Amino acid sequence: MNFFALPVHFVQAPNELKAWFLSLLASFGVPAWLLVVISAVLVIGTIIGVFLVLFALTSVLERKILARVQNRYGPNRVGPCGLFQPVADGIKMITKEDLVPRSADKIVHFLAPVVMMVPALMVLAILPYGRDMVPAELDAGILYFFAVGAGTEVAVFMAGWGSNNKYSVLGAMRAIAQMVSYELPLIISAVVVAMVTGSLAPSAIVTAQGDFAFGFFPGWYVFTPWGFVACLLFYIAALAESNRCPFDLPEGESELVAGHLTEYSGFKYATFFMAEYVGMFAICGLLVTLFLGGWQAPLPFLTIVPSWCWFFGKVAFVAFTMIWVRATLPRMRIDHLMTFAWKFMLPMSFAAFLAAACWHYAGRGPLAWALSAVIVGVPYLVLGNHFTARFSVTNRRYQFSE
Amino acid sequence: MNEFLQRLNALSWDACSQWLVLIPSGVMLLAAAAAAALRNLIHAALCLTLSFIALGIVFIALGAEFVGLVQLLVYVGAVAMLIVFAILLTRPSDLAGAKSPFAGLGPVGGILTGAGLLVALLAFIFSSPVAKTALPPAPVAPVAKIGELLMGSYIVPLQVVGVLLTAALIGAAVLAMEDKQP
Amino acid sequence: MSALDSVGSDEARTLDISLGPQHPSTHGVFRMNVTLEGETVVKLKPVFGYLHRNHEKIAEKNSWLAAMPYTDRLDYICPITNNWAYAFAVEKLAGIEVAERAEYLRVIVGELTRLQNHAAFLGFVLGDMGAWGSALMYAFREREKILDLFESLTGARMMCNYMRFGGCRCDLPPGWIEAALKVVDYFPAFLDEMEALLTGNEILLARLQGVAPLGAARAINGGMSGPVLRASGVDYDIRKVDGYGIYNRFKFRVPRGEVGDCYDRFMLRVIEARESVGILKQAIAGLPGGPIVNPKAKQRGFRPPAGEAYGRIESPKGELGFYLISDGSDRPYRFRIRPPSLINLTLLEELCIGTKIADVMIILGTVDIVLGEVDR
Amino acid sequence: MNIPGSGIFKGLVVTARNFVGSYFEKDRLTTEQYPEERPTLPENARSFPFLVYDGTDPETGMRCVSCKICEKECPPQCIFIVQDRDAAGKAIKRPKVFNIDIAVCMSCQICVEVCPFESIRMDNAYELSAYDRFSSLLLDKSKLLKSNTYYRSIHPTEAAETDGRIEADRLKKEAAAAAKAAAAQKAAAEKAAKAVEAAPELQKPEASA
Repeated sequence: MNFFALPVHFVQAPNELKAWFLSLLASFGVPAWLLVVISAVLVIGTIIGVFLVLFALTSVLERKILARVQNRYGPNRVGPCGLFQPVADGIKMITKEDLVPRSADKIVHFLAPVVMMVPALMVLAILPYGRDMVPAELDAGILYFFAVGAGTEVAVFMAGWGSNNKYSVLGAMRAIAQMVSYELPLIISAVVVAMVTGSLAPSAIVTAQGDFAFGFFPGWYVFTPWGFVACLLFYIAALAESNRCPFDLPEGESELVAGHLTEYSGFKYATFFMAEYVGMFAICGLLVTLFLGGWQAPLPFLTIVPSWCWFFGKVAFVAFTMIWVRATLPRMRIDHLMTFAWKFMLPMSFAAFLAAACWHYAGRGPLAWALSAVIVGVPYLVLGNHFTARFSVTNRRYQFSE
Repeated sequence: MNEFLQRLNALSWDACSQWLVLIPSGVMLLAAAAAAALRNLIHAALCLTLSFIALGIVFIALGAEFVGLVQLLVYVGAVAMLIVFAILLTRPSDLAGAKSPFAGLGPVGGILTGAGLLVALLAFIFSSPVAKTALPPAPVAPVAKIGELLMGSYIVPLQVVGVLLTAALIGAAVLAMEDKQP
Repeated sequence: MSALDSVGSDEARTLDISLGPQHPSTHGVFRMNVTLEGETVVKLKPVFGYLHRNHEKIAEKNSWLAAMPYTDRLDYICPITNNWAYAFAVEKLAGIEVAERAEYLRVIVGELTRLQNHAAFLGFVLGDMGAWGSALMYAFREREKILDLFESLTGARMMCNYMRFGGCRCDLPPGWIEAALKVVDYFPAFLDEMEALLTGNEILLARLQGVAPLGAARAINGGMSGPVLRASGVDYDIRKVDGYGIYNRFKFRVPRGEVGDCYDRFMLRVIEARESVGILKQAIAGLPGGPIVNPKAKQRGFRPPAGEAYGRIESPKGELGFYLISDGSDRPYRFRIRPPSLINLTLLEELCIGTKIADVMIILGTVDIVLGEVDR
Repeated sequence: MNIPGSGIFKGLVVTARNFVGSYFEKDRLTTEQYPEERPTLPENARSFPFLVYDGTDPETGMRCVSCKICEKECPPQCIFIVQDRDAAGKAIKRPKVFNIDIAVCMSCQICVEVCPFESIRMDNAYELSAYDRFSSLLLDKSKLLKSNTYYRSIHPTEAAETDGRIEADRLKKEAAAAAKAAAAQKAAAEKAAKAVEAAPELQKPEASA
């Protein structure tokens, strides 16, 4: 029995596996400093490995999903169902010539992909991947996420400026303007959750969403009116932060060719690509942590499934919706994008803020529910209609002549 | 088992915390020097950003986690970007007319100003009572505690700063809007 | 520091960008020298001629018939209407009667061409707007069906070379009419799907409505034609005005817009496609038997009497005309094309100034050009 | 007052329907998996011209008589013909060189329409990519000549019509020849009768013919 119980236990909680392994090493007399190094390497290696595999998988699945939406097959040549496509892509990317424009700022051009990759990997440290599975248990984990994530802006600027290309500079300017603008609603909608939970620690936020109303309804924040709105705002801002459609203006290929990535090729381009995807997973992971209950199971009896499965399942779901949105929407225009950020997203995130506060002080009951629904609903309708009134189908009439 | 892990974590922190202070401090100073010395404005700005990052790491390594993270968020995420934007949007022609009254002093003036500032700061630090009393053990300052203090004892300064910043924001918006008016 | 000197340089409050000739969304080898102030276009100079193939001069060196396959390559999205315009001009020049059945066939393939052009247009505009290909693929799925019809009728999907003086080259293969009816019957459903995907979409509306409006007077003065002209509210459709071919036998409506902005130009294509479906149904129902080409018309060694003629039709993109002069020999003395794409492009700078750089692509897209026709 | 965002939502529903539908409705997937799946070409499909020959031997069965009409009519002037000559230098109704540069050819099919001898026809082979422009894309007579059987296999209806026409022509020609022969015979007989009647020395030219 013990023989089977242990593996099952380790699947449920892989972190215990590490502790078991380390204590085993300790019992062999491995010095403590080496244990520390091994512990760190194990965690970091696992996280990087998992996310790189996820990146590889997503790069092919995204193409397959996009293809299916467009009624095509998508990549299906390399390996079973085309699943080894990333290998082929990788070989291609590595063997491709690395072109650096003659007039480029060589150092900045070279460093940009590196600088891009660092924050993308660093933010992964604070996500709670499962029960007791936080690589770095930080008191201000959410703050850490945004603080480190700010580094991507520097990287995008470096890429744009270092390439010495007009398209690149325009793309970089767009990217910075967009990221700075959308960071505000992003942070405020996260702050709403921190406020309600009373903590900036991701694990505390997940724990706070762990109970079930009526014994089956999960207490995730997304199922409250303010949480739903904050989640949507966070989602939209996350799309903008990770430069994904419909906010892919920095790369807007129909006018800027490839924006700040125009002059990148080969492995540097692949690094950018990888950083963007890892960054996307990270922000999806934060969204899951903040609003979708993190690693909590959606129904009480489903807790039998390992907690990290729920986390990655939810991340995959959010990532899928991002791909789905990409397959549907056209790109926004820069002025609409800014107007939307400052005149819709920001007021709406304040409304969510207010609604959350009211929800909390009204006792988190049905009344609080209704109150917060009104507080977020009315601004939504008013602001939204203010925005869409100018652009509507109904005010166009077409005359016909026989 | 988790206790074992925690012990390990604590051990690792003790083992490298002094290096975590010293190395970023060195990086910070070098980057700051480079920012002052480099002729290329963008390189200077990027070096300044690097020194901001190193400073944030120093704060974190010293146990001031919250301050360090805010340093990163505000200085790297916003201030550095604003500097970069300002450089990109400024044309040499805008600079040509505007001459600094201290431009004639050259590097000597800069060094003198810096030295003066350093002397003033040191004098202030050594004259304050903090330098004379023995350091108490570093207080553990969880974020919640900081929040309570900001919202409790320091609520008035916080609000004043908030109002000031809002006024600055409105002022900036008004200045920017004037351009658009015909 | 060379390319970016202008970013911070003295003379430039502005940034000059050369979009094209190789660029993801210039619809071929087209170049626009754009001057930007921030993201706003302050100057735009279209440069074309990169796809110039000397079509008009080649036609003057070849026999009358040999110019026909070259017309396929003008607006390669809709070759059949090009064939038609040329055949129509030659018939006018030589006074050739067109066989009754051929007239119906011409209307059927012509309107099918309009359908597939407008379908492709919807996809292209969405592509210019940065939608990741979904609308384009849906549009092309439908367009492929029509191209399949063309292939089984004429032998080629795009280079059809179908019209002949006084008629058409070949008759319908068995089962073609049923296949065509199936495609035509499904087409409104496709348009509905596209509309569900697009016309309510707030992002799309914001990007199209109010962008680059073109007033009726300016549109007329600028020589616009086709959907671009009608979007500006001018009721001018050559199918109605001239009633060439047998168009006056069919009942259809000509839509026109109010504002003349990108949205009107966009929607007009959708509405026009719906009208074309009606024409197609009537034409297929009324298709008579008989010969497909006027037996008196000569194809090889054709020598029209000396004279000149201007034949024009309503191609999907606008007024496509051929101006021909014959000196009685076996080759045209003068062969001149009035391409709607080129003329509609002449107001491009005017439309683009003051818009954002991203709008330029949409404006170019909603004008709906094909470089083969612009440069010839 | 409409709900903002509903248009985007409607669009998302459309793409979701297509996404799910592509797994269940095969006919939604219009693309072909090319090297394995090949398109079924319609009978009229055309790519580049070829020369038809009857029987088994290309040289003797060649229908082309080197009339050069196609060369003259070809819009991009991609056909090049040299007429064959016999040992005595007299022109033979057969091309010595017949080249088509399919890098220039625009598949317009005008050569087919103008050919009075049903000799040049359109192929439908489309996998013609090559590494070398001249050895592979400049087709000479040996590459152009394809049998009537092949022609029948790619364009059955058209080939049947052509064969019918040729057969009719042949029958007509035979009939004409027969009639002519009969007439000649008759005339000869008459002539002979007359000759017999008249001077016997007129028989000389008949012998030489």
